[in-house]
Amino acid sequence: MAGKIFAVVVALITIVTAYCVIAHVWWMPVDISVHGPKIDHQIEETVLVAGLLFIAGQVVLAAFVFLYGGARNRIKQIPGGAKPLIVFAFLLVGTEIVALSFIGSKAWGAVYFEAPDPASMRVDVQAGQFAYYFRYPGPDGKFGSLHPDLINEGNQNYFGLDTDHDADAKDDIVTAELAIPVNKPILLTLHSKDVGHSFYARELRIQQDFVPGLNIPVHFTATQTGRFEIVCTQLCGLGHYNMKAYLSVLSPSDFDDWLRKQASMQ
Amino acid sequence: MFAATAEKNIFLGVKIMPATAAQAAVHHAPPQGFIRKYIFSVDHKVIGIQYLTMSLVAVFVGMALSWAMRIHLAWPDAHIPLLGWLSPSGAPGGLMTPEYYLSLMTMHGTIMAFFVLTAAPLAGFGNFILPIQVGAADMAFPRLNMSSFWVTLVGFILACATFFIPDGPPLSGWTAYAPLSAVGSVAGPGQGWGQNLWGLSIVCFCIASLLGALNFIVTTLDLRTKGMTLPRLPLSTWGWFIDAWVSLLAFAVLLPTCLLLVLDRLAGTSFFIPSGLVINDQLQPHSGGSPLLFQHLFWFFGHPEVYIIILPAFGIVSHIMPTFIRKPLVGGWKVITFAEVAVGTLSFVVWGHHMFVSGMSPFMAMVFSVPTLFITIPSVIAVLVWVFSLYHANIRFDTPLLFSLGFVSLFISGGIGGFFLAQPSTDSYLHATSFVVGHFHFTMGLSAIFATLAGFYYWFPKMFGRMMNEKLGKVHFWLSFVLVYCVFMTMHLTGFAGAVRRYSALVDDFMVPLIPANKFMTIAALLLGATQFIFLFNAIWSRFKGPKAPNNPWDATTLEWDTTSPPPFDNFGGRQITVYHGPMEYDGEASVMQTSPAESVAGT
Amino acid sequence: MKAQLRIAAFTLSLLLVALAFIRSAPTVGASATGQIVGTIKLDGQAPHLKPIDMSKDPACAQANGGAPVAAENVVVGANGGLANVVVYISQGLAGNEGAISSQPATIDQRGCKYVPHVVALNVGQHMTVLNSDKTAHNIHPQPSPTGGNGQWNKSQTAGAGPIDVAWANQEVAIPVKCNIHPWMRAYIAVVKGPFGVSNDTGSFRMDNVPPGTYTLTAWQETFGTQTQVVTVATGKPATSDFTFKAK
Amino acid sequence: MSQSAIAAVTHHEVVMEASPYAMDKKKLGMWVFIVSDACSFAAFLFAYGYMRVGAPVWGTPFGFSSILNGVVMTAVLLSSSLTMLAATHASQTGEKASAGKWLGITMLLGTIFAALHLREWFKLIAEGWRLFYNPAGGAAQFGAAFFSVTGLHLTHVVTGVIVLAFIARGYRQGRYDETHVETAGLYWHFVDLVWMFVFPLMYLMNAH
Repeated sequence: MAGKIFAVVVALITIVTAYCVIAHVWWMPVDISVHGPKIDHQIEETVLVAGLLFIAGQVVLAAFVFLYGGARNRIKQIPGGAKPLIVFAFLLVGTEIVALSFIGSKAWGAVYFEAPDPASMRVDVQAGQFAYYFRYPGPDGKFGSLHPDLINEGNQNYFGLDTDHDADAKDDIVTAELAIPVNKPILLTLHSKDVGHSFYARELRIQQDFVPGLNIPVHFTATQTGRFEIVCTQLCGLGHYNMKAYLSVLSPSDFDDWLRKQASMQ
Repeated sequence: MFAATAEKNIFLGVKIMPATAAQAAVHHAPPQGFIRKYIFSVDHKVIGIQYLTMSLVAVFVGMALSWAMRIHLAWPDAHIPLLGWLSPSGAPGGLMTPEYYLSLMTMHGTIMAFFVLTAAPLAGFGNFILPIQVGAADMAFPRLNMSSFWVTLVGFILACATFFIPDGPPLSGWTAYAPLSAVGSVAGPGQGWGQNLWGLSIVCFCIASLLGALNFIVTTLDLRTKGMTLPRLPLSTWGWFIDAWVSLLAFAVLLPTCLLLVLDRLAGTSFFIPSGLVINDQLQPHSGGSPLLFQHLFWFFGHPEVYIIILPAFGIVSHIMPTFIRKPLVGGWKVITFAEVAVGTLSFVVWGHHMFVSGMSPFMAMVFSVPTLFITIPSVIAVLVWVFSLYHANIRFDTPLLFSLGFVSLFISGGIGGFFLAQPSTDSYLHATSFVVGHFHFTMGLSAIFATLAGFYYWFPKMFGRMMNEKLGKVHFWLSFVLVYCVFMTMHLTGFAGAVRRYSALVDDFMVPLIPANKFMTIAALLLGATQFIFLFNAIWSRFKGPKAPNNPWDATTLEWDTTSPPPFDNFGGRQITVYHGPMEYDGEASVMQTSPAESVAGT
Repeated sequence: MKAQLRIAAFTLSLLLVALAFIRSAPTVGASATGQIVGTIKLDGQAPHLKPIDMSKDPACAQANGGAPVAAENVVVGANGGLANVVVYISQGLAGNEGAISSQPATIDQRGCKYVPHVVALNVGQHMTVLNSDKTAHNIHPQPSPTGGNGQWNKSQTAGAGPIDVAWANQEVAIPVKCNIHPWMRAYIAVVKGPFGVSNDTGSFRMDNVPPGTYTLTAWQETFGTQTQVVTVATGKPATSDFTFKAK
Repeated sequence: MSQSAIAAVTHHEVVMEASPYAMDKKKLGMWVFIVSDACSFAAFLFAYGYMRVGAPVWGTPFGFSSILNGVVMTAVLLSSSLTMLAATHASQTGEKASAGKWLGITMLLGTIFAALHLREWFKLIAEGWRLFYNPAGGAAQFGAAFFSVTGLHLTHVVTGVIVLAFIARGYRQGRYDETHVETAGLYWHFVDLVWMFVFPLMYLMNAH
């Protein structure tokens, strides 16, 4: 009896889970980056592969438990003993693994191995407890150098710019929101001023940690305008859950207006 | 040659020199007095029970913490008076602050991972059962064994002490990533003395685990009785033996890591703290360290750690199943053991898959991804062995087996998540989402807990000489099994929507729609926790009121069932044990004790 | 919008100053006491301050109607009056500080700003921290490590109860920050004896000053401190005006 | 083997026959410990290497005197390994007296090593070296790396000397037998071996 119940319970769990995944009850948001489809595709591939293993595993388990309860069966091992199992594991799982790694490496490479477009628009990102700040080079196209000792959030000097002496820094535009023109390659440089943080933009399919002491480049191209969230996914302290910024992907003209407005407020 | 002479000496000692024999008898006599017997006892059985008791306390503490966290996630404005009483600053008026949520989270992870999942299956059951299963009278180094427990307990007390210091426990998570964990109180509440105590607690735990592992290895190799060749070792002992090796190597790395962290915090070194950090507008004095170094060192321990947690579960389940399905596992001891060895070995070369998005070289990410995926092969082999051993079995659905089956189901479900997290490309979306939380709760958390519970129901009669209540046991299983899936499968699914973990409240626009799902998980988690009190009641009640247990209630074949329940001080009452068979001599109702000269009945 | 805010801030700081007076009433010594009044001016062009972009936290942005918010590092009112300057007696009080007010000073977090931006209080006087915002803040005062006032860091979620603190040592001034909203900055001036904080017109007032000759110190977060000697007699209020030079 | 029988009798396992698989458990235990301890040292050295590679400029402060001192220390420690070997051998051939003598010499050499090492330390500290400060310029963590790695090794040496003292005493009084001496020897050789890594990595590589 217990066996039958177990089988039914396991079967139900399997069906419900499978339904939730197939019906996308909870699923990835719209994808707005050029490399995104590769990652989505990879996730779907994996859902398929892993899903089949999951269902097969649970179903066989349930079936055997269902069939072989009680003392009435003649004891015997499966034909061929463990060999077929091992062969199966090596062949099937092995091939799946190899396949996944190969396709997966393409998707991964698309994000990390392709050199950024030299024409990319460069934006500096400074993460700190518990906010992101973004820096545009301004008209001269040069970023001012950073002086950690000058960082003072009370005076809104989030990057530690020496605007009094550093010509390059004078026209740098520092904003609390990441606005970018649509369909333009973007090259972000991530640096953290205090502890570890992360840059997670679901719609861009990008997650990259900030590591204090390192400048980490991230490049992407957004394909849709709109306003999206960038959140922190690396535990950074009490305000972790509150650490976020908005990403607005704008039409080129809107972007220019926005940048002009920001420049006027510096 | 050594063995021969030793035997001769003993022979002489016993036969010809009555003085020595008498002396021997005296030495063999159990220690007198409550303290020596139950508190500072060198008896591996008492120590095993002490470990299990500590873990039982720890698991309920950890569970209470998770309750508080879940309630806060679903109802951020909830006032929990008890919390307000426990920490007036952390939860003024019972309303949890974000920092206190993170503190609870940190301690939940620390207590569960170390003092429950590492301590109970290996140190707890291992201590009680392993020496008996190999036919020894005690561990190889009984005093060392006692000290490992007491050092562990000191570690546990230090961990709990963090709740009672002004700033409360640290908030940097059980992974204690530097520099958040290294720069001190400027990084936030709890990062002062809370983090220091945490570090010391882990140092204690490392030392204890290393001593324990050493003891297990020597005991298994050295104290096996006549005829107990390696192939005849029970699979649980194999699990503990392999596990001991893994923890011997892994904790040996965590120990220096924690020491360096403590140096950074207290001595001003800069192993993990880079130059030019500005925290709260204060320029930090440190220079030159690397946060990634900490991550490498931590995960070099951290990944084997999850296998340290799961390997004894493998062993226990592989040991319990044949008893209740009345047939040997497919492939006998070899296949499953091979799988365990492979998993244990591979676990040392995959740590980088925790660091795909950490700024580590993307090439390294792919290098680490491949062995990570390949570790699924031995895992799949193990699962196939468990599942296909059920083919044409005579399954007896006693509680230990139900929990073993639950383990298999959970391990399958959890293992599947591994496919997503082992690939950099998919992990870069799912990393640090609740998908990960669901994944490791299935694989290392609840799989291990289910195996531990299976072992608990299975060995309880041997440990306390009384049977547990079967009905309550079954109720406990069914509720736990279903509720576990309700909680953690939902976590997997919401992970696809990018639900970020370690958030003390769901405030982001895309997180708000997930609040209903979180309410569901919270309710399920509360029920799941409540269910465990059935188990607690069952255990305590049966301990004193349960029906007396026979020596071998489950028709099992291994040595622990060939002695009284509970076993005498020297485990076999001075009998000389000789082993003639492997541990899986089952054929339907028929079975042959390892110690019986009768001929084998097992087909394979 | 901005104007309204200024007015709000202004009236509030007035209110607080008024409160301060009422509170300092019990400090009346046995002898009749005098009063110090004065105006603080900024000489020169107030430095350009970048308006604060609060878009990081929608709750903050909404509270301010989405518009960028003026920073308060230097607040210059009508005819150059410099606001948020703390004036206190740095010498000559000689243990004659008078009683500490039993009324707590208050600092509120509204629109993701500290109101008031500068709060002065006596050593040992209680201070109440409120959160009127629909978002969480963390209050993180950073006294100098040597000053004897301990640093602490507490979150105050929306709807959480007030936090009550007191300071053990004189310190002008303790910066307070909120890490969740890094732009937020307030200063707590912990002083002994009578004190005043200049309002938006730059005028301040210190009551219940025992007659005598004192060194007054005026502190401004950007321009630092200035001192003056002033003699207080009963009856007519002593006057002392300060002028800070714009950098 | 007579001592071991006595030793065995003093343990409550005696009523059961010794396991036919038994090798000396002290020795086995020491080997296992050495494996684990090697991992800990490896972690320290890995951290050192990681910092060294990561640092833009890693100073090479050690001059001739330090290297010379290091060479002497190395010679001392190596010879102490030899004397330890002699002690083990003597104990196995039952020459208790000479075994005790060799143990004494080993301890002496160990102490000399520690003394030389501490002298080096105090010299550096006097020069202003700290865990977080590097007077010679270059990476500030040099002190951290040097003091932590050599400190860990020094702790091992000192512990070793103390252990040897206990072993020697027990051995003279007949409480311990040659297996104890041999086990202690294992540990001593291991500490020696570790120095063979520490010396080139911490001294030679940092010599100018």
